[in-house]
Amino acid sequence: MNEESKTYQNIICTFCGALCDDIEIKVKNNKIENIKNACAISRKKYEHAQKDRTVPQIKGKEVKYNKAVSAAAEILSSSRNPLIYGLSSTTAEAQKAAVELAEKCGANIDSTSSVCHGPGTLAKQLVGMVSATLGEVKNRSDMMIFWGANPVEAHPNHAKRYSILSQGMYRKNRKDREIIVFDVRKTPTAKLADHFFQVKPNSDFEILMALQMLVSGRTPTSEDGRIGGIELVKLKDLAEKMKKVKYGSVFYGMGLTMSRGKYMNTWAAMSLVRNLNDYGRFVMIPMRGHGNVAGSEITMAWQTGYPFAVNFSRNYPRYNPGEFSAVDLLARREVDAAFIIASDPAASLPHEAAEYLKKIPTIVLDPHWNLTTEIADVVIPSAVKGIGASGTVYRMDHVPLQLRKFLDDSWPDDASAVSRIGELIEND
Amino acid sequence: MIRLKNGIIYDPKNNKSAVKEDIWIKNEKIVSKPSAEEIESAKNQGSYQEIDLKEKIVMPGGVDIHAHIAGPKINTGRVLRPEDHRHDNVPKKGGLRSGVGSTVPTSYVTGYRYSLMGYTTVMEAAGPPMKARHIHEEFGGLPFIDKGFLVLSGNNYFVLKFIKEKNKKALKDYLAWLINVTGAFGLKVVNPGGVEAWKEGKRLRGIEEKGTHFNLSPREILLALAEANDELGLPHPVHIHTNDLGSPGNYKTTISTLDLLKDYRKHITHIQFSSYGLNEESKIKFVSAADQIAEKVNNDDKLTVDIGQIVFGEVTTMTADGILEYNLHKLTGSKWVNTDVEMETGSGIVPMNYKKKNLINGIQWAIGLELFLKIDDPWKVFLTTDHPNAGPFTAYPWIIKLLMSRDYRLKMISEMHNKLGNYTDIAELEREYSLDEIAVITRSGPARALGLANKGHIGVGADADITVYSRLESKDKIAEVFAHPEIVIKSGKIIVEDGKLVEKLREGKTLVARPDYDKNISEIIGEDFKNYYSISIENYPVSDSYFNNLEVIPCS
Amino acid sequence: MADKRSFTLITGRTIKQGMASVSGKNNQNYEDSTAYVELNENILEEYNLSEGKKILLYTDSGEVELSCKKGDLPEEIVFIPYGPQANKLIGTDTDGTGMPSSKGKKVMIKRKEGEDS
Amino acid sequence: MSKLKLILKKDNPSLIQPEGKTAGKLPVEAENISPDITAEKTISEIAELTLLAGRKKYKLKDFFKIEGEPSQNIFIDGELDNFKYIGAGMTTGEIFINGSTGMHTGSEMSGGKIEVNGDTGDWLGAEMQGGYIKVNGNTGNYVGSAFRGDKLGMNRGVIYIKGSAGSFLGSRMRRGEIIVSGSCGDMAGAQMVAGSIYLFGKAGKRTGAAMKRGTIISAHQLEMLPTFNYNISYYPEFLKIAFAHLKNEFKIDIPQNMFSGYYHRYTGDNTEIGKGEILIWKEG
Repeated sequence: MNEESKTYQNIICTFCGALCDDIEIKVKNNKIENIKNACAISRKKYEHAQKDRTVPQIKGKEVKYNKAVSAAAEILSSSRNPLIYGLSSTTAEAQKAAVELAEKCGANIDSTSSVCHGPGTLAKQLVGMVSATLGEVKNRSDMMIFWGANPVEAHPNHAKRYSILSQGMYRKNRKDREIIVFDVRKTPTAKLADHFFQVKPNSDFEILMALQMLVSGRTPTSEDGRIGGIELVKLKDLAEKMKKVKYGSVFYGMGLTMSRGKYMNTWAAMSLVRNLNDYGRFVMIPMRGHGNVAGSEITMAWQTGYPFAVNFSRNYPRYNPGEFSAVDLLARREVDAAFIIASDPAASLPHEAAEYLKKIPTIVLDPHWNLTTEIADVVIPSAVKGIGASGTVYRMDHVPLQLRKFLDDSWPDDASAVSRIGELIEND
Repeated sequence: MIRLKNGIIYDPKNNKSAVKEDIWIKNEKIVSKPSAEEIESAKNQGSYQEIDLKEKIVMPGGVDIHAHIAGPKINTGRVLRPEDHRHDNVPKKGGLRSGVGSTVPTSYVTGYRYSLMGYTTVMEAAGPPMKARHIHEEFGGLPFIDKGFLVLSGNNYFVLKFIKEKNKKALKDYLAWLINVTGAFGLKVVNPGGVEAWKEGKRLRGIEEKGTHFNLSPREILLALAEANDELGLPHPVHIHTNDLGSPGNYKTTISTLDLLKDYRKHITHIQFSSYGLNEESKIKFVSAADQIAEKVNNDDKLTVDIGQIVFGEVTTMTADGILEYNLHKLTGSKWVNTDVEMETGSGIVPMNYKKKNLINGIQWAIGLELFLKIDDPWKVFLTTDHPNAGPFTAYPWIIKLLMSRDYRLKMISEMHNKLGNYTDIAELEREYSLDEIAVITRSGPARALGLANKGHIGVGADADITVYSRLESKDKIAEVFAHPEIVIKSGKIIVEDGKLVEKLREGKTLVARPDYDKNISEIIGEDFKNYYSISIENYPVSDSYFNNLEVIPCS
Repeated sequence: MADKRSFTLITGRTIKQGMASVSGKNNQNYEDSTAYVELNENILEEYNLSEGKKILLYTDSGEVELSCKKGDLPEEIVFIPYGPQANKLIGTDTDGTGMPSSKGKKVMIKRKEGEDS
Repeated sequence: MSKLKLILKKDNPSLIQPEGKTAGKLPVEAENISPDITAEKTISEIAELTLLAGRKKYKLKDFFKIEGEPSQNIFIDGELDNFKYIGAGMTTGEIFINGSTGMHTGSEMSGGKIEVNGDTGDWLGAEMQGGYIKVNGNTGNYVGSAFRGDKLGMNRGVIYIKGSAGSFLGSRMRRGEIIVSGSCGDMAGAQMVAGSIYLFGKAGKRTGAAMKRGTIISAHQLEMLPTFNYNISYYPEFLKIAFAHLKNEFKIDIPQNMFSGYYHRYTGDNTEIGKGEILIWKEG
């Protein structure tokens, strides 16, 4: 068999929340031959896509696919308090099936959002958020602030496609924009900035609150003329500048959500950005990490009313991060089975939380081996999203895109695996 | 095959008022009485069902011409308001999925509650084209009802560009392309020009001011869109949320808009919010201009309106009119979401609480009712709450009661601000809606305005969407009767029986229009699309894989 | 007592960690790109460490041994790429928010016995 | 006085035992353990009350040995750290727990008294409307807070914690008093609208963040946010009345030195209306 090669244009890379949709892929004999426009991470992702693939497995032994799926159904139906976790690297269709499954087995369902930008969502529930799609920022934004975000390493094409270096309608290039970075260390992104403000660790909240006061023309209290490690006069200058720009933007990252203060840091940033709309326009966008983590919140919300950390033990959805979120459920050892969908908690959750997965029956649905498949009782393989499987994904700014498959895969996709498990579980 | 017998039929479109007649249903349609052989054979196959309606009220299924039920805005509203859901939980039951309710219910619960209220068709009022895929995703989980969405086009870059260039052909082709690729049903225009101005940090007042990048006035945008809409022969006229919506004195803008568009078909939505007078002398500066607006409506045969009736209690305001939500946020101090959508539109969300004792809220409430009562022809005015803006759709039965009972209106007024009478003549209005008129404003009228020939009536050939209400024993029972129909049939299937949902999910249809256009348009917009959108044009259209059950409503 | 001095632990993304994480988690690359700690040059000197030498890091939640790298960091910050090693130092307390303290946690470092510079 | 006694069984259905060994404990939702409910029922009806462990329904008797008689006065013995909603929504009566409890203890209660002779989980007395909660051990986060998205937290009532408390103590509280003898976490009184918080131990960072009104009294120096102003040092006379009230009516231990000395008064949060006050005790 030797087919002609075929080139696919405008393929969507699912690695990060920027969902670049301009990847060009040349395929021959069901193999990727050439990749264009991809960033360094994306390139590795495509190169690795068909390698290192999982096979159906129960307790370390390879089994038939259907057997692994039935084993998963058995574990979940006999569980009295299961956890379904992950979701951010799969399609909206699979997320939808996962919510239905969670409802069916009275489970807790949480996405990696709870340890990512979930705190931003909690903040939004307190204050709301002034936001925009990425193209709006590209076209209009004359001041871009990256706060605790390092897209050069986490979203490598973000600068070129949407922000610092992009070519927009009213802002044509780098010179038309002032770039500001707030971070605790001089990241590669900070090196691209016009101004870098080095934040004393765990002081983002104080700085943001002080900026709120400065914007309203009042002076915050400071004994040494500094706030959070930054000279007050510099913050004052910045506040004045922020009031003068036409369309400012803040891209915020884990520097806000993971540090001390958690969602209140984001709350303070959202409050500041809100207030800046009394002068010019100002928006903010979370730098979502996983390809469809935004979709996990969207899909959960239209089905359950809530974005993550949802519990179905009473047959209807209830919401409470801290109570029904993965880290807390695992750390408190409250769940008796886990179904991990397209995620690797053994690598990404606090060690002690991930360790508990070893004590309870754990199912992993993933196309690739990872650290969690190592400890899983049941492994279910699946087709690779955006390559061997289609589906819907949502960008960090909630723009939905449809993945188109361009390779044949040996396994069904996530959505069909999750639905199949659901079908096997008797409604009780 | 179903035979509904002994029902008392209210079917205004077919001039049936309280007529006792059989209704025959076959598959998804209403049919004329089948032949004896056909009936016999259905009986033999066990597919014959006869329901004795015992002189209960029969109407076509309800049609909501304007509500926010699916897509990015309502969903962000859901995320924004966990407090809205916490006390309104809907457990899973049989084949019915669980969810939560209140002002921003989940998709399943939205489907359940419309169905339980006897509504079978709902139009999502405003979708940003770029996020249309999200709307269709939710439509897939919005059970029972038929639905479609109106695509936002009043602040769209290409719309403004082609109007500026006076390129009517490109404008028409672009709009038709937009409707096709987003799977939309019609065109929605929200604060034309004003949303783009908001993004540019400017404010426009009235319909004459120019000021945005394209230097166009709302007048030019409105006129071009109304004309294009008519020329495309879209089933539904251009659906307009006026400029200056919500501001005191805006009735003048509304009247200028109506004068401007006198030769075109148009639907002005939630017109209550566009019927405000300004009285500089008064402390609250705010008076009813319902008289002026009603007069306009009464004299314009190409116009329909829906009201957007205020309901007291919690609401979640949401609109593509970004600056309006900013203003509401400044007014209330409530949490505020704004999302600017590149090249296309803006949007905002602010939770609010309309209070019975608040004088301004009271006047807003009265303006809505004044309009209902002062617009003579019920075929021109439709029941909406602009859900969830002025109130949740679940309040419709109580609004029906207000329309049908002056006593109930007076009772409400007695519980409101004591100065209300200085600002509105609502207490003096004696008109009470009849059941026929209610049938018009809740189903037949909106169906006709939407261009849905098979909906809003129970004549032969209509979709078998039927609602059966208990007999109206007294006026006190109006709300209860309309809130809890006994039987609801959707596409020929019983979905509500004894006032309860059958415990099996069914998916309704997605209604779309598919106007023709010159395929060259995607090349004409190609260069700007590539430069200024953040996604490629190839990834823009919503593919057919999102439509499980599609009905194309023909253009004329 | 230099050993009692505390630092602020920042865990985060690096491009190498990103590239390795999509190239197979059981790959040596993934381990290499997640099992080190970056420190300010002066701190390396103060602790008599050179790049590649192992040090012990510990928090109230756990400890881990990692090799050192010089980083463009303030003296008070130590940086470890996201991954299973960093997560040994991150506790499970989320202050009731669902989010652990993955950035900004207090961490101590200790030169490994017998490790020469 | 009659008493209903519930003694937790060592072996109960909440244990997670995948291979015979206990790995964890399922959360048990026990809002039915409330004086409003138990007072109206017979002992055999009480035994049949539903408790939810994970998603499975069990009966109260599956977990507890039941002694005494139906009463508004409930005594519970055992480590109930995985039991949620004990006394939630209660309007009257008394619960004494000799042991620890889980989340939502006494949340939304409007009357009566809960005493926990041990620790509690998060959301203790969240959105409570009245009544008295005393915790002899430590408690979690969000004491007396508003639930997610809600505007207002506790609105009347008193919460007294003899040990320490977590973060977000009294966040968005509207009215009432919270007293913590031990330390507390970050964001105490965050976004509070009114009410009083007494911190006799050390507090974490950002006390009073975004508070609108209300009073926070601290026995120790606080790291003040830049959005607060220092006004004055004085002895606020109203404190003596407040302390006396807490001491006499609720038997709350007030550190003796706080009756004298003086207080630094700060106002804020200046990003809000700035009408909140923080009083920090200083040695006289």
